[in-house]
Amino acid sequence: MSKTIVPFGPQHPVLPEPIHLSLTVEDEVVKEAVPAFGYVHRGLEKLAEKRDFHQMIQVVERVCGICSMIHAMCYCQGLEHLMKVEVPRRGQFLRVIWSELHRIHSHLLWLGLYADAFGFESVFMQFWKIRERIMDINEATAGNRVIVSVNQVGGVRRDLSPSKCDWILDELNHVEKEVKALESTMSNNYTVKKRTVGKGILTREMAYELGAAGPTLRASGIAQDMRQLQYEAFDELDFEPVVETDGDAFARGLVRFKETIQSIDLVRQAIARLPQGDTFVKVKGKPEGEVVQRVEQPRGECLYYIKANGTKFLDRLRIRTPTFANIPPLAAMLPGMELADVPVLILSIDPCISCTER
Amino acid sequence: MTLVYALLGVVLAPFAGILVAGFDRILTAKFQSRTGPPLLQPLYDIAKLWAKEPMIAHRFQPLCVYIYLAAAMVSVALFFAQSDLLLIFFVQAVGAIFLVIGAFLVPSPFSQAGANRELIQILTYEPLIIIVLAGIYLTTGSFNISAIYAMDKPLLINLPLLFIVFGYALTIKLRKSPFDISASHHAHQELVRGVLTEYSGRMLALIELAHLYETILILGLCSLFWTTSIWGMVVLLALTYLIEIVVDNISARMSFRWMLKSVWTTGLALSAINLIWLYSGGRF
Amino acid sequence: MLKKIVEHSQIKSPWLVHYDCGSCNGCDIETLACLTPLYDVERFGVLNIGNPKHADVLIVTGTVNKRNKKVLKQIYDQMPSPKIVIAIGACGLSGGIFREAYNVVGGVDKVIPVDVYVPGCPAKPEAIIDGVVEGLAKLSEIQKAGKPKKEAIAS
Amino acid sequence: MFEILYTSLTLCPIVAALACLILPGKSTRSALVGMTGIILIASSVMLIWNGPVSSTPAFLSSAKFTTFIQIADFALLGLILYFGIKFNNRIISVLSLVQIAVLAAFELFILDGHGAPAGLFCDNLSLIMVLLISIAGSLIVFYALPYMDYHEHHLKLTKTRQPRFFALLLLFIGAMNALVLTNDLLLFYFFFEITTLCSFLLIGHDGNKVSRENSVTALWINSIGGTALLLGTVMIYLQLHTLDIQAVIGKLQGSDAMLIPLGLLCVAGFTKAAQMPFQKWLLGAMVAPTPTSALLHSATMVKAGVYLVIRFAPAFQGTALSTAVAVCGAFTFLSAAALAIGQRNGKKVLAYSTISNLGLILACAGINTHAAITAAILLVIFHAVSKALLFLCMGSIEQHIGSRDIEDMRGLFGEMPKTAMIITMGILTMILPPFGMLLGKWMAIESAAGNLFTLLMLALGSALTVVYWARWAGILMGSDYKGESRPEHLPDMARYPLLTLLGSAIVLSISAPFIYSKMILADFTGTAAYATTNGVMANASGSFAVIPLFMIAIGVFLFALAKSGPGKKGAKIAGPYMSGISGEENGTYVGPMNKITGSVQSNYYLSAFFGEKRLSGVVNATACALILIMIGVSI
Amino acid sequence: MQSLEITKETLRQEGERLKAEGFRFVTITCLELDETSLELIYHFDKDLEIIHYRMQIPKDAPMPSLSPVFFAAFLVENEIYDQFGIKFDDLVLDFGGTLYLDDDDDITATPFCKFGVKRADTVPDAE
Amino acid sequence: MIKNIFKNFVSKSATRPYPIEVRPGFKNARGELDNKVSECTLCGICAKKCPSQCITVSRKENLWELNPFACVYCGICVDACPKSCLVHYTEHKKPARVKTNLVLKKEISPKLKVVANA
Repeated sequence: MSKTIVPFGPQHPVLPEPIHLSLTVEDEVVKEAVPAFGYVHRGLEKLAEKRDFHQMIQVVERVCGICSMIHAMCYCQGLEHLMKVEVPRRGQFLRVIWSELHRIHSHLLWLGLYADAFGFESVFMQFWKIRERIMDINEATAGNRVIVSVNQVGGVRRDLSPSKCDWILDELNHVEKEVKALESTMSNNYTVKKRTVGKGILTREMAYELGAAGPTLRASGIAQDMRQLQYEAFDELDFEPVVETDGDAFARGLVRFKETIQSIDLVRQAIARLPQGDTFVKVKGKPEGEVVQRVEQPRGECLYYIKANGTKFLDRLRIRTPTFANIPPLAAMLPGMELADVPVLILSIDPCISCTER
Repeated sequence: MTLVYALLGVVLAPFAGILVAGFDRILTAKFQSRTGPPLLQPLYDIAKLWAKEPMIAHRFQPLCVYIYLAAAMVSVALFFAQSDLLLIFFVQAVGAIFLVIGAFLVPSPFSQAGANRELIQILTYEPLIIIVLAGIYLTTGSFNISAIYAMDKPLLINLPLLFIVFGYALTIKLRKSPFDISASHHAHQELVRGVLTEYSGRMLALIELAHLYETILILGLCSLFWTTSIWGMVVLLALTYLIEIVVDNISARMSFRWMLKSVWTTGLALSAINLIWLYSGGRF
Repeated sequence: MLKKIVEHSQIKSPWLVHYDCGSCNGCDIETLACLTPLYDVERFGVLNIGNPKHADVLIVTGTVNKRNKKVLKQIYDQMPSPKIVIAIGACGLSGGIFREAYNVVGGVDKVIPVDVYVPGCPAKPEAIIDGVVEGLAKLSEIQKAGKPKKEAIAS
Repeated sequence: MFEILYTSLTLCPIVAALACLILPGKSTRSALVGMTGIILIASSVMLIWNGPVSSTPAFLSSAKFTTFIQIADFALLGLILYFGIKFNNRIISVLSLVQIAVLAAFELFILDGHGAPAGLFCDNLSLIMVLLISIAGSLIVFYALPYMDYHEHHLKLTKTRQPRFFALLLLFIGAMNALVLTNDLLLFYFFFEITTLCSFLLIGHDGNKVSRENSVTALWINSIGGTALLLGTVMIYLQLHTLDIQAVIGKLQGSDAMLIPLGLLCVAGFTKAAQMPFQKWLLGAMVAPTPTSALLHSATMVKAGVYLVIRFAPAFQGTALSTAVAVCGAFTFLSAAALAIGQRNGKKVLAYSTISNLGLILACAGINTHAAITAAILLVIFHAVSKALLFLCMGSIEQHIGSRDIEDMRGLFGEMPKTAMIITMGILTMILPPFGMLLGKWMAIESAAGNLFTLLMLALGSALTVVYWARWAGILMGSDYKGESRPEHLPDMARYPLLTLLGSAIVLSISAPFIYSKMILADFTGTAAYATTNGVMANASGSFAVIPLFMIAIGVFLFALAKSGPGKKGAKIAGPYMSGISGEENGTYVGPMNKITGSVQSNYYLSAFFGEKRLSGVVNATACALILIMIGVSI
Repeated sequence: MQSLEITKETLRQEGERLKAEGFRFVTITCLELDETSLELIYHFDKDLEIIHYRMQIPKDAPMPSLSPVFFAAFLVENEIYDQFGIKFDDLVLDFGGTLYLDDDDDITATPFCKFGVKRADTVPDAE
Repeated sequence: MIKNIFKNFVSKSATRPYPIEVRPGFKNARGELDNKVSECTLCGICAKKCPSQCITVSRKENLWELNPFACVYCGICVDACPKSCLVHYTEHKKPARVKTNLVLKKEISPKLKVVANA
C-alpha cells in the first residue's frame, strides 16, 4: 500500500485552532493519527502565583474565549466554597442566564464551523448570522461581545433590568425561529447525512472508557451532564440532558443542535423565575483549603482544582477542560476514516485547544 | 473567417469570464444573506496576483502553468472556430493534466493529494463528457460544432438526460459543491487549496485566468444544447448557472469516493438511457 | 493605465491568512465573524484564503509562545510581498494578560514586523475591519511613495 | 529485389542468431548484433522504398523448403511438448499433443493438394509492421548490449548467458518479420509458434524459480492460441481448400459464413495480444530482462496477435463476430486501464497499459470501418514506438535506482534528469494531443460512436488511462530543488536508442497525415476515410488539426520552457506549504515530539476500487464470458 | 475534600478495579509539596460522584503509568511530565517532555515546580 | 435549505455596512478606556487591581499611564475607581500603526501643591 504522511496543522484553514496531527493515510484513509500540542500553551495555571485570586478571574476567563463566562463561574464557585460564601439567589440566576447564553453562542458557532468542515458554506453563514443576536445580547448586558467579565467572587458584577429581560426574550424568539428553520438541513439534508452518519463512531462503552465529556459523551447514549449537579440555580430549572445513541458525528451534531434549543428554553425559564435581591455579596478574607469544582461547559465537564493557603495567591490552580478529556476519544475515532472526514471529526468533539493547553 | 472568430473568442473570453465569476460571487453572497464583492472582483484578484512577488516552488511549475493556460486558450479558440468537439475536449484535457502534473512536482502533501483528487475528478467527468459528445454526434451526425448550428431543433429536446449528465461535469469543472474536492476558491477544505496550494503570485493569476477560459468553454458547450434561438441559449445558460449556484449553496462537499461511485453510476445510467433511446432511432 | 489597474487591484483584493498564535479563541471567532453575513468583509474583496502562499494579509491573534513563534515566522516568510501583518487583540499586541506566563514570548512584533495593531480583548469585528482598512491605507501610501514593489512593506 | 530484402529481413537475423550461439567473445557478438541491426534497419527502409509487392519466390515453393518447414513444425511442437513434460504442466502437454495430432492428420490426410504454397504478400500493413519490427527491434537490441552486461554483473553470473539471449532476440525478430510477410496460413502458424517458443525462452532467461514459473504460464496460454490458430486453419482449409490468406479474405469478405474459424483466429490473436482473460502471461513476462519486455510489448509478440486480427478484419466485416471483437477489445481497454490504476509497480503499469492499448486496437479492428482500421494501424505504430521507449527508460531507471516501484521514482529528475525527461516525454506522447496515440484514440472514439457498449467502455477507459499516466509523469519530474541535479551518465548505446525512439515518436506523430495518405489509404478501396488538407485530418464527423496543433504545441512548449527552468531570475524559490512547520529539508516538517518528519507522499492506488485482487476475478470472469459470446455469435 | 490513599504498587490494580466497577477516569492533579516530594491526586467519576485518590511520591522517581488501564490518562501524564518532570513508565504515547515545551528551550526544566529540579532523564528517544 | 437561501435572496442582506454606517455602541459596552485625569487622585487602586497590569501610576511625576495595547477591557479598574474618573467609551479603540501608551499628566493646582508641601 502507499503511505502518505500529512502534517495537518498547526496553521491549517479548516482547523480554527493550532493543533497538529501527523496523519498517516493510505489512499486518504487514515491509518494513524498522532497529535501534537503546545502551540497555544501559555502556562496560565502558573500565573496564579503572580496574580491574586481576584485577578485570576480575568485570567481564567481567557483560558478560552468561547466559554469564558463558565470558566470564571466555576473558578468563583470553587473560591466561594473555600471562603464559605453563599451567592445571592438573583446572582445565581443571572449566572445561569449568562452561562446559557454562552452555551447558545458556543453551539451556534460550533454548528457553523462544523458545517464549514464538511464544506457547507451557506449553513456556516446562517448559523453565524443567527449567533450575532446572542453576541449583541452579551454586549448590551455585559459590555463585551465575547468575554463578558461578569463574575466576581461572591456573585456577578452586572444586573439585568426588566426591559433588558424583555428584549432578551424577544431576541431569543428570533434566534429560536431561525435556528429551527435550519433543523431539516442539519438532520435531513442528504449531503450532510452522507458526510456525518456513521463517521467516527464512539460506542457507549468506548465513550465512557475513554473518558469523553459533554455532548461527545451524550451523543453516545450516556445521560451525563454536570448541570445535574444542580449548581447555581439549576435546582429550580427543568431540564433533561439531551441524549443521542448513535455515537457518530451526526449524533454529536444533533445533540448540540438540540442543546441550543434547550438552552434558549433555560434562559427563558431563568428570566421568568428571576428573583429580586442582591446580585453579589462582599467577600472578605483569604481562601484556604482545597476544592474540586465541576461545571458543564458547552464542550462538557470542566473541573477546577483549587488549593489555597490563606494568602492572596493560590497555591495551585488546576483546570481540566472538556476538550482535554475528549482528545483521547478523538485519537481513537480517527483511524479508518477518510482524510476528508478528519476536519469533521476533529470538529465533532468541539475542540477548544486553548482550553486543553491553557 | 473562422480564424477571426477564434481570435475574438480568445480575446473576449476572459472578460466574459470575469463578469460570470463576478456575478457568481455576488449571487452566492446574496443566497447567504450577504452583500458580496464588487462585480469586477475577479479582475482585481487576478491583477493583484499578477503583481505579487514572483515565487515558485519548483522549476517546472511555470512550464505547467503556461501550458495549462495555452491549452485553455486553444480550446476556446477551437470552440469559436466551430471545430471538432472531441478535439476541443482533448485539448482542454491537456491543460487539466498539466495542472495536475504541476501540482505533483512539489513535495507537499496538500498539493499531491489535491493532484490525486483532481485526477479522480478528471476520471469522473471525462467519460461523461465523451458520452455527451457522442450523444450530440448521434443527434447531429457529426462532432463538428457547425453541424449543431445547422440543426433546426435544439439539442436539449433529444438529449435531456445527457444534459443532466453534462451538469455533473459542469459542477466538477466549476469547482462547486458537492464536488469542490480537489481545489476550491476558499480554502475551507482539508487540502487547503488542493491543487492550487503550491502556486502563488503570477502563476496563480495565470491559473485563475485559465480557469476563466475553462468556465467560458464549459458554458459554451452548455450553450450548444439550445442553438436555435439566442434567447433560448441565454435562458438556458442563465438557468443552468443559477442551478449550479443553488446546488453549491444547498449541499456539503462530498468525498471523492462518493463522487466516483455515485456520479459514475447515475451518470452512466442516465446517459445509457438517453443513448439507447437515440440508438433505437428515437428522435423528436 | 495597466499600472493603475494593478495598484487599484492591490487595494481591492486583500486575501487573508489567519493564524491563531495561541489565542484564547476570542479574537479568532471575532475574526471569523468578520467573514459572516453581518460584517461580510468580502465587500472589500477579502477572502479567507488560508494559505500563506496566496495571501496578502496575515492576521495574527494571540500571544506568541515558544513553540509557535517558529510557525509564525515561517508563515510570514512564505507570504510573497507586498504583505501586511495585522496583530489582533491584547495578546497579539503585547502578550496581554498572559505576558508573564512562563511559556509566553510576548507580542507578535517580537517575531515579525507588524503593520497594524488592533487593540481589544477580544477586538470587535468592527475594529478588525478598521484594522484591515488601515493596513490597506498603509499599502496605498507606500504605492504612492513609489517604493519598489519588491521591498516588503512590512520589512 | 524483394526476395533479397526478404532474405535479409528474415534469414539474416536467424543466421546471426545461430552465429551468436556458436561464435565466442563479447566483441564479436556485439559486432554481429550491431551489423544485423543495421542490415535490418537498412533492409526495412529499402523495403518500404520498394513499395507493396506480392510474390512467390522460387525457394518457397520448392519441395525441400516445404518438407523442411513440416519437419521444423513437428520439431517445434515436440520441443514444446518436451517443455510441457519437463515442467510438469499438463495443459502444455495436452495442447501440444493435440496440435501434433491435428497437424499430423492435416498434413497426412487432408493437405494433399497443398503443393503450391501461397508465397509472400507485402501490402502497406505488412510494410509498416516490418518497419516497426526491424527498427524498434534493432534499437532494443542495441540497447540490450550495455544493459545485459550490467544485468549479468548484477546477477553475479559466473558464465555469461548472453549468446543465448541475443540469439533469441534476433531469432524473434526474424520470425516476426517472416510472420508479417507470409501469405500462407500454415507458414503463419509456424512462425506464430516460433514467437511463442522464443518468448517462453526469453521470459525464462534468468533461470530462477519465478521466471521459470512465469515462462511456463506464457507457454500454456500461448499454446491455447496456437491450438486455436491451427484448428482455425484446418477448418478454413476444409471449406475453402486454400491456405492463401488473401484468397481466404477475398472469399469471405462480406459473408456471414465461416465465422467459427475466424472466431478461432481471433481467439489466437487475443491470446497473443494478451487480452483479457489471457493477460496473465504478459504480466508474468515482466520478470525477464527489460529488453525482452520492450521487445514483447512494442513491435513483436503481442503485435503478432493484433496483426492477425487486423489482417483478417475485412473477412468478418459487418458480422456479429466483428461487434463481439470490438466489445471484447473495448472491455480489455477498460479493465486493463482500471487495473493499471491499482498498480505501483512501474513495469506492471506498462504491461497493463500495453494490454489496454492492444484492446483499443482490437476494438478498432472490431468496429471495422475504414476509419477504425486506420485508427488501429496508427495506434499500432505509435504504441510500438512509445512503448519501446518507455520500457527502455524503465530499464535504465530500474538499473539506476534498483526498484520498479513508482513511488521510488519520486523526484527522479534530481537523480537522472535525462532519463526522467525522456520517459516523461514518452508518457506525454501516450496521452496528450497532438501526439499520435491520442489521434488514434480520437479516431477510435469517433468511429465507436455508433456502438453503445464499445463507446461507454472506450470513454471510461480513456479517462482511466489519463489517471495512471498523469500521476506517474508528475512524480517523475518532481524533485528537491535544493539538490543540484548531478550529471547523469547514460551509455551511448542506451542513449541513442532512447533519443531515436523519442524523436520518432514525435516525428511520426507530426507526419500522421502523411502516413495516412501515403501508407494506409492505399490498402483500402473506395473513398478515403479522412481528407488530409493542410495537415488537418478531417471527415464528415469531425476534424483533428494535427499539424496546426503541433505548431501551437511546439511554440507554447518552447515559450513555457523559456519561462521556467533552473535559476530563472527573479523568482524566489519557496519550500512547500507544510502547515507552517516545515523542516530544514524540503518536504519535511517538525512533527510530534519535535521530531523532524518527512512528509511522505504517495499516489492513490485505490485498491478498494482498482486493486488487482478485487478486480481480477470479476474481469476474468466477464472476459471469459465475452470470449465465449464471441465464439457463440460465430456459430 | 475527602480522599483515599493509594501507592505506586496498588495503582494499576486499583485502576483495574475501578474500571470494572464502572468508574470513569477524570484526571490527575499534580501538586508540589516541598523540595523533594510531589503529590498526585487521581480523580475518578461514576454517576456524578467524584472520588479522589492521593499519593505522595519523591520527585526523581519514575511512576507507573495508568494509561495502559485508562487510555485517557496518557495526555495528562504527558502534561505532568512536562510540568513537574515525573517520568511515567509504559506510556501508550510518550511525548517525552515535548507535549507543550519546545526542544531548544529549557525542556529539562520543570516550570511548575517552585523548587526546580533538573530532570533526571530527559527526552527518551531524542537523537 | 433551498427555502432558506431563497428567503435570503429576496430579503435584504443582513450585512451591516460598517465603515460607511456606524452603529452606535451599546450603553454599557466597554470600549476605549480613558481617564478624566483632572478628577484623578492618582491613588493607584486601578493599577493594583488591574489583572493585566497595564496601568502605571506615578505619583512622583503626576503621571497616569495606560498601555491600551495590553489592556483587556475587563472594566475592573473602572469599577474599582473611588473617584469614578475612569471611563470606558462605548466605541472601541481604533487600530494604530505604532504602539503608544496613553500618558496623562495631572496638572496639579497650586493650592493642592501647597497642601502637598505642607
